[in-house]
Amino acid sequence: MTEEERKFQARVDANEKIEPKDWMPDDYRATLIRQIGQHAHSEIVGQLPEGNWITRAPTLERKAILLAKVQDEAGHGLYLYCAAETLGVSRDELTEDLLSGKMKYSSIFNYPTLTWADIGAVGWLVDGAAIMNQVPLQRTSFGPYSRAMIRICKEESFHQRQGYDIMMKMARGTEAQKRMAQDAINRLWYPSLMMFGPSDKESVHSGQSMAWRIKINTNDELRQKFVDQTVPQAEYLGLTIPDENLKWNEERGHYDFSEPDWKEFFDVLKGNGPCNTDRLTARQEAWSDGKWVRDAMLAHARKKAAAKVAAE
Amino acid sequence: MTEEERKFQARVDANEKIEPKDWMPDDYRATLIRQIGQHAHSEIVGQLPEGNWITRAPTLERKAILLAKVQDEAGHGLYLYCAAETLGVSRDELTEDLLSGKMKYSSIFNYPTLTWADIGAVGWLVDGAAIMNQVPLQRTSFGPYSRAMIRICKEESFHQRQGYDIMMKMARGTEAQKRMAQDAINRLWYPSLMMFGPSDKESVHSGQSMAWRIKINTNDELRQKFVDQTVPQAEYLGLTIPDENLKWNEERGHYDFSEPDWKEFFDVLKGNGPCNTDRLTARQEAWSDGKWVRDAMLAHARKKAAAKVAAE
Amino acid sequence: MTRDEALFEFCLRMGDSTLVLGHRVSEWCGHAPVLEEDIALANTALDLIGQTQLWLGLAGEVEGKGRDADQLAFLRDAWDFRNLLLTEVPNGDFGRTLMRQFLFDAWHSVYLARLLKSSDKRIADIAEKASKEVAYHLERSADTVVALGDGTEESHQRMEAALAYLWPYVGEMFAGDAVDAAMAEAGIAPDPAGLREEYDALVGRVLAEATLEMPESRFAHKGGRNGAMHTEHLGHILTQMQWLQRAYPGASW
Amino acid sequence: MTRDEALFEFCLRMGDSTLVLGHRVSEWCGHAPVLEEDIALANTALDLIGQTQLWLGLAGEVEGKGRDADQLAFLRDAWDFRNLLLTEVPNGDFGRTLMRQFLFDAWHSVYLARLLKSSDKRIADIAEKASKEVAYHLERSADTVVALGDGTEESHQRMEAALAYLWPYVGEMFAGDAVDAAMAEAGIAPDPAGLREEYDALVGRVLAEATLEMPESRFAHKGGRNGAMHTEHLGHILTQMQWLQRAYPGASW
Repeated sequence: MTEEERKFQARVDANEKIEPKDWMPDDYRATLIRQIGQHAHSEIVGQLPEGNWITRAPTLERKAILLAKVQDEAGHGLYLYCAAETLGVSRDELTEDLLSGKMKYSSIFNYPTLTWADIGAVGWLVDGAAIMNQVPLQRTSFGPYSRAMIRICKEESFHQRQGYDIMMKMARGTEAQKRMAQDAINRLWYPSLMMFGPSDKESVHSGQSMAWRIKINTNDELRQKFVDQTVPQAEYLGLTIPDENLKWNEERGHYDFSEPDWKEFFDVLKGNGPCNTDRLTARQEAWSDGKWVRDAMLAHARKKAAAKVAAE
Repeated sequence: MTEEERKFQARVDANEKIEPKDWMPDDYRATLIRQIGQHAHSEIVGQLPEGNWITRAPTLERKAILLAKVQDEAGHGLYLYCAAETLGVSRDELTEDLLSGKMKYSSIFNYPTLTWADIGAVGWLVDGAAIMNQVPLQRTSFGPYSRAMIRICKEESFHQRQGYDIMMKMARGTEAQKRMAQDAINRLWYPSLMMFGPSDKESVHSGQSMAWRIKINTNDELRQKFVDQTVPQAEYLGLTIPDENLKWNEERGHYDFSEPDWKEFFDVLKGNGPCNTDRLTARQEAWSDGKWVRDAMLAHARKKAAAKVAAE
Repeated sequence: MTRDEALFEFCLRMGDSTLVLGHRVSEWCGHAPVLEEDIALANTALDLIGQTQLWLGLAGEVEGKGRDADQLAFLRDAWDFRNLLLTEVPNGDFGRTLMRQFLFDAWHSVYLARLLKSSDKRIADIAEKASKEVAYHLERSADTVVALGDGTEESHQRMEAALAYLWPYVGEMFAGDAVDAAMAEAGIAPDPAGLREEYDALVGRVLAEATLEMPESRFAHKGGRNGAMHTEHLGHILTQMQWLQRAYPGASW
Repeated sequence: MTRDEALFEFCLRMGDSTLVLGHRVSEWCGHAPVLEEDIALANTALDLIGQTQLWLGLAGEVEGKGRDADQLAFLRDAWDFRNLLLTEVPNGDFGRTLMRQFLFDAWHSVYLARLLKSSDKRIADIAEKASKEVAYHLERSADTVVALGDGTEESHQRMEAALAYLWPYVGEMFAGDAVDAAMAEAGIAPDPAGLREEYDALVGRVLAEATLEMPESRFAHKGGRNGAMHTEHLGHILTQMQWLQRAYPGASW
C-alpha cells in the first residue's frame, strides 16, 4: 500500500466521507462508477415494467400514485447520474454503455409485469429488497453517493408501503384478485431474492468493496434480513411464499429458505431473461428517436448564448 | 364527331362492350381511368375503417366475417386495378396518384368507425349505397369494368346482408346496443346519402358519361332509390332516420327527404373530413414502409429468372 | 337542459380533457428523449390526473346519481366522453406531443384564469389549484416549443409538421354551444368564443419566438366537447384505460 | 390431472395459439406492403380464427362447464391463456411477421400431420380441416421468407434480425410436460420433443434457400403453453380483443 492509499483507507475506516476532489485509488473510482452507474440504469429501466401499467391503472388514485412513483424513479436516476458524474464520467457515456450492453441494470427488471398485482408486488418485494440494499449504503464512504442514498431511501420506503397497500387490497379482495396476488408472489419471489446477488463466498471483489465501505453487508446477510422481514408480511396478507423449505429456525433466529435458481440468474444476466430484449430495445429507441430533440435543444441553447454575448 | 367517334358511339348505343384493344376516345379512356381508379382506391382505403374493429370484434364468428369482408374488399381493389391497367395505366402509377392526393377515394371513408354498430351501419348503409351505384354499372360499356362489377356486386350484396344482420342483433339487443345502433345511423345517414354525389344538375360531365354508358343513372335517381329501399329497413329495425322531413309522398311514390349538408361534403373532399389525414397517412406509411419488401421481391424474382435462363 | 345538466356537461368537458391528455402523456413513460423530459412528462400527467379527480368528482356530485370520479372515468364508453379532440390524437413524435401540450396549456391557462372568478365556488377552488400547475406546464411547453422550433433545421421542420397536424383541432376550444351559453349566463364559466383573441395573442407570441408561422386556416374538427363525433383513437385509449374495471367489475383496488 | 383436464389444456394450447396469432396477423389489415399481401394476411388470419372456433369449441365441450368458444376467447385473463409465446410477440416489420408466420406454420404443419392420426376422432377431424389450410400458409410464408432472405441486402439483414429475435421462442414448441405426456400416452397427440428433428430439417431447408443461417442456440423462452409466464404483450392484446365482451357483459352480437 502506498502512503496515499494508507491515508485513504484510514479516512474510510474513520467513517470520513470521501469527496470528489479528494485523492482516491483508481479502482475505488472505477468500482464506484460501475456500481452507481448500474444503480442509475436500474432506476431508468425500472420505469418500464411499471410504466407498462400506468395506462391500465384501475383507479385515478392508483394511476396518480404510480405516476408519482415512476417520476421519483427517474429522479433517482438523475441524482445517481449526478453522483457518478462527480467521478469524471458523463451521463451520456454511461447511457451509451447501457445501450451497448457493456453496463448492466438490475436483472429484476427483465421480468414482466403481467397483472396489476405485479405492480403491488414490485413495490412490496422489489422496492423492499432495494431498500434492504440501500439503507446501509447511506453510510457508504463516498460522499455524493451517500447523500443520494439518503434522499432515495426516504422515497423508496414510501413506495414500498404503497406496494404493500396494493397487495393488501387484492389479498382482501375478490377471489380473482387473491389469485392474482398469489400469482404475482409466485413469479416474483425468487427474482427478488436474486436481487442481492449470489453468495459473497463466490465473489472475489466483495472483500475490497467492504474494506472501502462501498459495500456494507454481505449479500447473504441482506437476503436473510429480507426474508425475515418479508415472511411475516406475506403471512399477514394470507399469501403463500412459494418455497416448501421455508420455515422458522428457532436456533438461528432466522427463517430457513431455498436459494433461487442461480442458473436462471446468470441466464438473465447474459441477456436471456423474459424481457431483456424488449427493455434494451425500448431504451435504445428512446435514445435514438430522441436524438433530434437533444440536438435541437443544444443548438437552441447555443443560439441563445450567442445572442446574449452579442447583446452585451 | 369524327367517323371513329360516330362508330364508337354506335357500338355503345347498341350495348356492345368496348374492349381494351378497341379504338376509344381519349376522354372516354381518361374518364374511365379516373372512375375505375377512384373506385379501386375506395376499396383499399375502405379497409381501414373496418380494419379498425377487427381486433375488437365481439365474437369469433363476427371477427371471421369481418376478416372475410375486408379480404373481399382488397380483392375488389385488385380486380379494379386490373381493369384500369387494361387502359394503359399501371397500378403503381394509380397508387402514387392516390398517395399524392391527386386522385380521390370515396369520401365516406373519411368518417370514423366509433362503435361496433358502425361496422353494422357501414355494411348496411355504405355497402347498400355502393351496390345501388354498382348494380347498373354491371351494364357499363367498358368490358373489363362491367365484368369486374358483376363479380363485385355479388359479394357486396352478401356484405350488406351481414351488416344488416349486425344492426338487427343490436337493435334487438340491450338498451346500450340499441343506443349504439341509433348513434351509428345518426352519424352515417347523411354521409351515405353523399355517396351518390351532388345533384347531376350541377355537373357538366354527367351528360357525356351517360352517353358513353360509364354512368347509367343520375345521382338523384340513385339517391332516391337508396332512400326508398332503406327507410323500410330502418323501420323494421325500429331505428329512426335522423331526418325530420322524411316522409312518404303518395303522389311521387317515393319518400321525401332532406338533402345532406353539401358544404360538409366539399369540405371532406378538400381534405377536411374527420379522418382524411389518418387515412392517407396510413396508406402512405404502408407504401413507404413496404418499399424494402417490394424491392426485395422484385430482386428475388430477377435472381430466379436469371438462374432459370442460366440453367437452360 | 337544466342548469345542473349543463354544469354536469361542463365538468365532464374539463375532466375528460385532463383525463385523456393525462393518459396520452403518460404513454411516454420511460421513452422520452432525455431523463429530464421523462420526469417532466410524468409530472404533467400526474397533475392532469389530479385535476381529473377534482373535475369528475364534482361532475358526479352535480349529477347526483351516486357516480364517483372513478366510475365516470372507467365505466363510460367513448360516445359519453366530452374531451377536446386535441387531447385524444396520438402522441406522434416528441415534438408533436409538446406542441399539443403547448396548444392545450395555452387554452387551459386562459380558461382557468376566467374560472377563478366563477360564481360557483367549487369551480373557482378547482381552478385555483389547477391554474398554478398549469402556469408551470405552459412555461415548460412554451419553452420547449421555442427550443425545438428554433433549434436545428430538422427540429424546425418537425415542429412545423406538428403544428400543421394539430391546428385543425384548436378551433374546437372556442366553439361555444348551449352548454357554454348556460354556463356563461350563470356566471359559472366564460363564453369560449370570447377567449380566442387572448389565446391567439399568446400562441402567436410563442410561435413567433419559435420561428414558426401561425396557420391562417380556421377550419376546425369538432365533436369531442359535445360527444357528437370523436376520433377513432379514443376507443383504443379506453380499451387500455378501462381494462381492469371492465374485466373485474365491482372489485376495489 | 385427469385425462380430460389434460385434453382441455391441450385444446387451449392449440386454440389460444391460433387465436392470438390470428389477432396479430389481423393487425396488418390495410397496412401491408402490397395488395396481394393484404389479401394473404387477411386470409391467414381468417383461417386461424376459424381453427380457433374448432379448438376452443372442443375445449369447452371437454371442460363440460358450459363455456363455449367465445366465452373462452373473450372472458379469460392473460394468465389463463395457453398460447405459444411466439404468437404474442409484436408484429415488427413485415419481415418479422412473415418469419414468425413461417416458424409457426412449420411447427403447425408437422404437428397437425401427427394429429391426423389422433385416437380422438374430434381432434383428427379438426386436424384434417386445418392441415389443408396450413399447408397453404406454409407454402406462402416459406416462399416469402426465401424471397426476402435472398432479395436485397437490406431485406437480407432485416430477415436475419427477425430470425435472431424470434428464434428464442421456437424451443417452447418442443418442450413437453405432463399434459403432453398424458396426450401421448392416450394416443391423442404426439410428444412434442419428438418433432424437433423434422422441424429443424424443414426450417433448415427453407432458411438455406433464403441464404439465412439457422441459429445454433437452443435457449428457449417458456411459459406460454403452461401459462406460467407470458410476455407483457399478451395483456395489451386482450384489452383490445375482449373489449366489447368485457364492456357489455351478457350482450349478444
